[in-house]
Amino acid sequence: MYQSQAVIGITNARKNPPLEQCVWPADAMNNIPDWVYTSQAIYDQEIERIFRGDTWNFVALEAEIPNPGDYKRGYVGATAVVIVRAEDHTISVFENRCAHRGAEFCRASQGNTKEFVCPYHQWSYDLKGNLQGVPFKRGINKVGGMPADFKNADHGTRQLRVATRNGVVFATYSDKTPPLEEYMTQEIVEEFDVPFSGKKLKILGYCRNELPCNWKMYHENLKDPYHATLLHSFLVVFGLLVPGIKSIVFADKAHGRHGFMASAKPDEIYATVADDDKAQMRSFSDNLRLRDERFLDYVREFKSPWSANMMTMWPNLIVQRQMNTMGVRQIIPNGPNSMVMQWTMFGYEDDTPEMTRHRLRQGNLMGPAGFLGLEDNEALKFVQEGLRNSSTDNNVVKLDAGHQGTARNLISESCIRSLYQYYRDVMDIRVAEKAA
Amino acid sequence: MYQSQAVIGITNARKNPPLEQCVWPADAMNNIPDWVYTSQAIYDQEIERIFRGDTWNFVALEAEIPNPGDYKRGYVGATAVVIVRAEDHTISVFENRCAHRGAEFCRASQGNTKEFVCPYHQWSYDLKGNLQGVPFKRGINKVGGMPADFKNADHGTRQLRVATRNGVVFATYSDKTPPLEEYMTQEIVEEFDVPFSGKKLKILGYCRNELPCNWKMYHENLKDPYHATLLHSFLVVFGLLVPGIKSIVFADKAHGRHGFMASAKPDEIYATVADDDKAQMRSFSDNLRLRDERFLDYVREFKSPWSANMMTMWPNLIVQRQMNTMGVRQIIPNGPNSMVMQWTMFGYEDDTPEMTRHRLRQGNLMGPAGFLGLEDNEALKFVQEGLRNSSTDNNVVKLDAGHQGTARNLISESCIRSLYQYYRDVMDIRVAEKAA
Amino acid sequence: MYQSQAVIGITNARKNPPLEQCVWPADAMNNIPDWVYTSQAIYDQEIERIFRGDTWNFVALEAEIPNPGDYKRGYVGATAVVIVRAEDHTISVFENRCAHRGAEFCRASQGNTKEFVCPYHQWSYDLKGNLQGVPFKRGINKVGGMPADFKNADHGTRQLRVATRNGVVFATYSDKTPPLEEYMTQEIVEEFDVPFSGKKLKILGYCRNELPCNWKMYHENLKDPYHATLLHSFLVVFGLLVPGIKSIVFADKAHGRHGFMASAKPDEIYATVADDDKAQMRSFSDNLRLRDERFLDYVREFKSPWSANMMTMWPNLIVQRQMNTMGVRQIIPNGPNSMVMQWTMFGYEDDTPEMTRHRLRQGNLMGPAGFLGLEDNEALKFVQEGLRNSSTDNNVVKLDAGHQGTARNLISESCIRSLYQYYRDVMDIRVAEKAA
Amino acid sequence: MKDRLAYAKTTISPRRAAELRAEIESFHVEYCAALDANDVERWPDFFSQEATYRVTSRQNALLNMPVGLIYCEGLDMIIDRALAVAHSQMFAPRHMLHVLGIARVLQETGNTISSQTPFILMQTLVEGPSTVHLAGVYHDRFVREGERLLLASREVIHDTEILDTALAYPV
Amino acid sequence: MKDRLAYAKTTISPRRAAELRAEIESFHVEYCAALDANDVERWPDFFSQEATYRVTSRQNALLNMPVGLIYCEGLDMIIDRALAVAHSQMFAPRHMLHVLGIARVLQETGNTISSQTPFILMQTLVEGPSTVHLAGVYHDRFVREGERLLLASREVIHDTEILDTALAYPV
Amino acid sequence: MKDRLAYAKTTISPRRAAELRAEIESFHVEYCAALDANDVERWPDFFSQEATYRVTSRQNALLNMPVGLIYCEGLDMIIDRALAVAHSQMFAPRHMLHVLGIARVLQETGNTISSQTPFILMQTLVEGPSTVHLAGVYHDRFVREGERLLLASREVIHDTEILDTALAYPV
Ligand code: FES
Ligand code: FES
Ligand code: FES
Ligand SMILES: [Fe+3]
Ligand SMILES: [Fe+3]
Ligand SMILES: [Fe+3]
Repeated sequence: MYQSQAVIGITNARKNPPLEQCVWPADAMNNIPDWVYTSQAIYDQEIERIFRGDTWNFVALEAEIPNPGDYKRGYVGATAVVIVRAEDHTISVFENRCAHRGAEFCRASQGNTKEFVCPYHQWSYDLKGNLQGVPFKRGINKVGGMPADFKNADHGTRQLRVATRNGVVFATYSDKTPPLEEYMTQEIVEEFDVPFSGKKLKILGYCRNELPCNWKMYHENLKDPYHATLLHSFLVVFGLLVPGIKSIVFADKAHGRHGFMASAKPDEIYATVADDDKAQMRSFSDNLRLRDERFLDYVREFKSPWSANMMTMWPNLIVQRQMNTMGVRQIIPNGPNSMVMQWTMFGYEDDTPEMTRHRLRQGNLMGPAGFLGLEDNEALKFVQEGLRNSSTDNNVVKLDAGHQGTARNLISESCIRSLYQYYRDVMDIRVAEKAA
Repeated sequence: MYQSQAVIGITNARKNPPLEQCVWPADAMNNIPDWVYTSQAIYDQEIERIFRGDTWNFVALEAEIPNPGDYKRGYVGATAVVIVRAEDHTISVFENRCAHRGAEFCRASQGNTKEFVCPYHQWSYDLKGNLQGVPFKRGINKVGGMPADFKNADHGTRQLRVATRNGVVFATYSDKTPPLEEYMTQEIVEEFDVPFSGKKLKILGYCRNELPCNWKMYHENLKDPYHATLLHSFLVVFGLLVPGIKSIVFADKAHGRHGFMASAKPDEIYATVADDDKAQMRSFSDNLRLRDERFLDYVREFKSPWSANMMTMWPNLIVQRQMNTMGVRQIIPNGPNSMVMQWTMFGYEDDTPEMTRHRLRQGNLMGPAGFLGLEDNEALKFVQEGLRNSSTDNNVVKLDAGHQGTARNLISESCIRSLYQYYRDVMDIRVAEKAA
Repeated sequence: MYQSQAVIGITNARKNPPLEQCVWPADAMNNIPDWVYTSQAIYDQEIERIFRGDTWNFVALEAEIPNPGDYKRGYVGATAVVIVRAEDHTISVFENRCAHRGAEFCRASQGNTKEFVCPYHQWSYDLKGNLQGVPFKRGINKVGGMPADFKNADHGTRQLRVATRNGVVFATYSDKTPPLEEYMTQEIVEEFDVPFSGKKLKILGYCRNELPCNWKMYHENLKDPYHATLLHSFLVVFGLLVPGIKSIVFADKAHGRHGFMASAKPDEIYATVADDDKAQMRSFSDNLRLRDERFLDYVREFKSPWSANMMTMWPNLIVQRQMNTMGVRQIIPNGPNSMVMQWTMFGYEDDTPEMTRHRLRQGNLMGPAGFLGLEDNEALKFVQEGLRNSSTDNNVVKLDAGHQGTARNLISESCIRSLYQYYRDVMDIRVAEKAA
Repeated sequence: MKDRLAYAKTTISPRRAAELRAEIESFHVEYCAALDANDVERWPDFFSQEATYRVTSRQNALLNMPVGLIYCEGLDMIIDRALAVAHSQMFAPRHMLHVLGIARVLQETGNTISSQTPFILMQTLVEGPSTVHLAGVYHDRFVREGERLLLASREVIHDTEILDTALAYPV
Repeated sequence: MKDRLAYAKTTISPRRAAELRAEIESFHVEYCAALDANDVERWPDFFSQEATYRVTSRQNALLNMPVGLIYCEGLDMIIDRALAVAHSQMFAPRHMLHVLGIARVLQETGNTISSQTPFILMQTLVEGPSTVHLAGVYHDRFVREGERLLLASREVIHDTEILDTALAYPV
Repeated sequence: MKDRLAYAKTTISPRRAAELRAEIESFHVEYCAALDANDVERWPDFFSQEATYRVTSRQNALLNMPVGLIYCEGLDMIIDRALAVAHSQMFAPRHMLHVLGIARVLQETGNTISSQTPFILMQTLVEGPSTVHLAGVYHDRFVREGERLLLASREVIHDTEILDTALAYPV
């Protein structure tokens, strides 16, 4: 059931405090209060300060709009935009709102056009979002129409700044957002460039689902190696992420807001796990065996120590690379209790048909029906339900306490801590005084 | 999807400010801020000041309840009422709420009855909404029951004042609403009397749809000749409303809240449009031709210069007359982001069967599947979506700038301006100071 | 349509005032203001002061979880809990929320288990809700994991106090709630013990429905004998509750919050009703006759003067006994405009198969498709709709005015008055001054 | 009941199954047409003298719970229900619509045929949208009476675990 | 129309009903496949020259109101509607899906067959969920033309008393 | 895939179509009954050795995108999926219900039959209402194996462009 249609509602107003009541517990590093995930006021401020703040928001892959006139609908935060390639091959991003009376004029998912025409009164916009034509602008027989001082230039759509890197398109509302690479920080750029090396991408398809959880939980999930080795039988049994293999959870050094969780799969299909560790992992099973082991074939196509890397780029992008299945996921925040996830799966233009099929087969790991993806979606839903319905209102992040940011061990919440330290700052959230 | 079930929500709280933040931009005549359409506080005040204020609200046609005891469910603003014809043939309108514990007692759409009996404890009301019977009012064997000072007369339903004109029924909550004809103003009465001349009506049927837009957009749409000649291929191609034909958009002289948009169709089936004008109108097509041209037959049944007249009577009535298809539409406001439209199509009792069929055939123009109606519904939905999801928050009404009220040219927003001038006044909304 | 999906919304904000505007009308005994049923702020305070206050909340029947490890999901107020029987046969109730990151970990309706394992990171809880295991608590190879001072004992679930009486399980959030029998008061205990004598119960099945009404209306409905004899043809025609039979509506002497409505059916199948009384009762019909009269057989299985007794135990339990059909109903509040009802039908372990079938046949009276139950559900829905959509905002409770609490006559609202006197007190709601 | 919810292969030849499916579908359309026309007094006509009828949730069925939202033993109780709904119960007016999937024939023994048919029951209140009121499966046992099939037993097992307000009409 | 909504027994033998049901189902699948592929220009192919087509609510039908959301007399009007939808009307893109229940054959007289078939019409807007747009019953009269059935009359009677926004395509 | 979504006339005689429809419906009811009983381990039984299975949105299909929410090449992958769902994946319990419309037979060539069947997949979570989880069309290719039909290819093309949370079971 979609969140907006939930038959059973939130338990009571304590879960939805106004901003002034949102004070972080004194032991801020080790605790997260529920209202971070359930307050409408917090959400509203996130839209202003984060999604419309000094951030680069993922909006599209260039391969989706390869030719002049190609466009697609998209989102920056929760705001509908259009992403278009103009005749000069540059890419523009502007709000999907007519400057006249406000109509969301671009209705098709994607397509190719010479201009955008608002259906209501047919004002037309060029491929950069500038107002181009106002029908009967001078009236009929000089009666009616726009005043002489009306300038099309004053009535374009709201246009965003755009940056691209190796085929990935970002947009920002702010004039102060630093250049993309600076924003990303060096290590993130390096890992980003592994799948996005400039090689031409081939789009394999889309998927969209609603997750009835707060959008930040998705970030946390990918800064949380602890869950990976416990929740996901497939990661564990097939040695994709188990104690003993080489792995990292990385937080960017500037702010701790971007990050990645990467691992290096050994060559064996089935993992060898120490008995001690097995005992801790209920999802481990010696019985889980595949009949079609092509699924686990790993074609080493990149120069990277990591066979898998899940990267989060603040505030709305996940770059997924798990063996040979790749995709980007965009987080669309949707009120405190919901988010929408848009998935774009891709390979490369020079993939052989068999390589494409290999990627598609491995794609069964991911997405809302994926061997891993299903489990994360379900778990995040359980969390939001737990928060919404309980009388208690605190969450504990004490694993690997005292550390923040990058960790090389799996049993750590250090990157979640660094994320929220940054978050408190950008959101201007006060921390309670320690009791004397 | 119904508005209440929308999976993707409003972008953020900036679209839903409290009243004290609702200040109109300084250049008030030429701009409309988004919150007019999206603020719950504004909506709440509209219910109080407009729908329960000094206004006559359409509730029914007399032809729907021709006989004593005939009744139908209806709405005044968003409030459920019952419209009934009593034994003395007068019509009463009262709230559909039991005076005892509040049950909405009248459940059937329409019918005939001698009284209304609340299902819960069977209090009964006469056809004027007066409390008539309280079962066991004096208890059983004199034990229990109502106190001696209980008077039925103090416990009737909330009854509204009623006025009718030529078969159309209106109701008001206020004692101060002026007499109906004064409220309407002279020119509106005259146009109103064209279809409602006192001739007996014949109801042809009903239709109801939700429009995911603010209720005021529907008023604006019918004060907006600009869209008509651009959005609607059928109006344009068949010359029902094109540059060059005689037309008017009229606003009442007292307040500019009522109005009509009327046009006089030439005799040709297909419009002749100057090449210059054609170029402005994307919806014009020389290829759109009908195989069954009966559809465009126009039987001149009224003494009126207008072959079509769409009249809006503040706050909730549209009278539709387009060639020979006629109907009334009632706007039911439903929160800031939604309205319900109730359509009642009619002809005259003395119509021949063929004339009835002719009206039904022409009815294809209107309604939520109509050649015109579909387009307006879609466009208004696009507008509300645009407002809800954008970061920008202003709308521009500069066509025919400097003029307010009635215009004889199509390229004008003068009547929208006059409507909002009146609206600011009745809603007591402040205009920002011009920057120095 | 579920309440959350209602297409037509509430009429306006006057129905949803903040707490400080919630002042009871001066003639408090005889009036109930609408906001009691429609204000979100009132609802929020009810959750805190009533459901999480000094009350015993019904959560389960012991017969549902007879064996160690048996558990079921449940609710205290609107908060999700788990009810479990431990190895020592005691019963525990704790919140269905993981102490780590908040996941609602128990997902199955009922079952048997040795422990509860949260799916997200596999923290495990014992059958009393204590944190038992944290995987990799000491990290891997001593890296990561919990800090040395992390104590499982500090991170259990929120556990509630539990009390049982003759197989019925209650829970409370408060340390100050008095012992169960004291809380119930003597007369309630006595009537409670009629069906719950300690005899082993046999669960016959479940049912769950949403009622689009405020949860308190359900209490009132069972403190309202007036409706029973008017709304329900089956009660009237078959003499289950008609003027002239022995009956009572009882309110507990301590607070007037618990109560019961009981009656003693005469031996005849069809009621004899005085003509005078018949005239008051529209639901009476001499034509309603059964073809299968087994339905009305009454096996006198209890030593009780009452053949039927509907008991309400504040704040969330109804014990239903109507001839030989028995059940408990739990009220789950769900915002001001909705509640969920959970029904558990039962008999006794030593029932013969024919006695079980007899109970099941008589079960047709109750539940959301029951001959009585359907009518109450519909009526309560009508009431909430009436409140939501009207401009008026008061309800009248004047039957048997001047009396409060227990009444032996049917035409009385005395128990509703006593309930709200108690309610104003616990909710700390001010009564307006009488006008001078 | 629980075992009847588990998947079991049919014991009937495909050809015979197709014939019986056609018969059962002819039964279903009449049954549903009568109910969808709110003609509840005709509803007993579709049952045999000894018929049982029950509406219960899948959860109850999986737990082998015998309870029914509606529970009828024998045609007389079925008629009593029909008359009560038609003449004495108070509820708001509504349109009901049964949309059935494909009938699955399970068994034929002598005069008796058993089958399962998924259904969606739509409800539309006055001025309202059409909403899914119940979704589930008819578990049926038919007996042949002359040319006609009659229900000897219909268990309406609905997936829907929270009912919207009430169930006014039989399913 | 009101009387056609009341339940009436069919006048046709079960065997013949089954044959005709198969034919009607073959018609339905083609009709729905064309519309569900948004191929509205093929829609007129399913009607006879004199055909009438109407979409209206059950409430209208019960009140004997003649109005239609869509109201066509004769194939030419049907074609005009198809062309307008396909080429000149402005509306947002969407997927439509017709899911039909079992066809009920009512009568066969000479070349003419009448039947009723319940339907659920699902609508999916761009980026959206699939929602019940209309639920109701096709009241059909078919004529035989060679091997094919053609609609002489289709009355789409929908239970849904409040429509979501608009109806873009025929049903 | 895109061209398979466009409407194309069937190439099969009405009589033969009716016969095949009956066979396909017999297949469908078993397939759906197994899944609706949550008996996912039987699911592979309905596929041939070389079968492919894919679940994807209509949008993907119209864009000729090859991706699948579930994407299986060959029976072994189908079995691996079934076993994972049945034994190792973590998700909340739920009832699923497939309600199918009428099967449209497109083609028969030798041993191979192709068809399209619309479906609505209802999902009911614990304590929850029944909601439309996916609505769409099965695009099937069957092969005959002895008496039985087996799927050589099933493309589940769902209209639903935003999925509620996750898809736990195959469709
Ligand atoms: S709203 Fe876009 S042109 Fe008027
Ligand atoms: S609520 Fe209407 S009679 Fe009691
Ligand atoms: S949320 Fe329960 S173990 Fe982490
Ligand atoms: Fe994960
Ligand atoms: Fe228009
Ligand atoms: Fe009652």
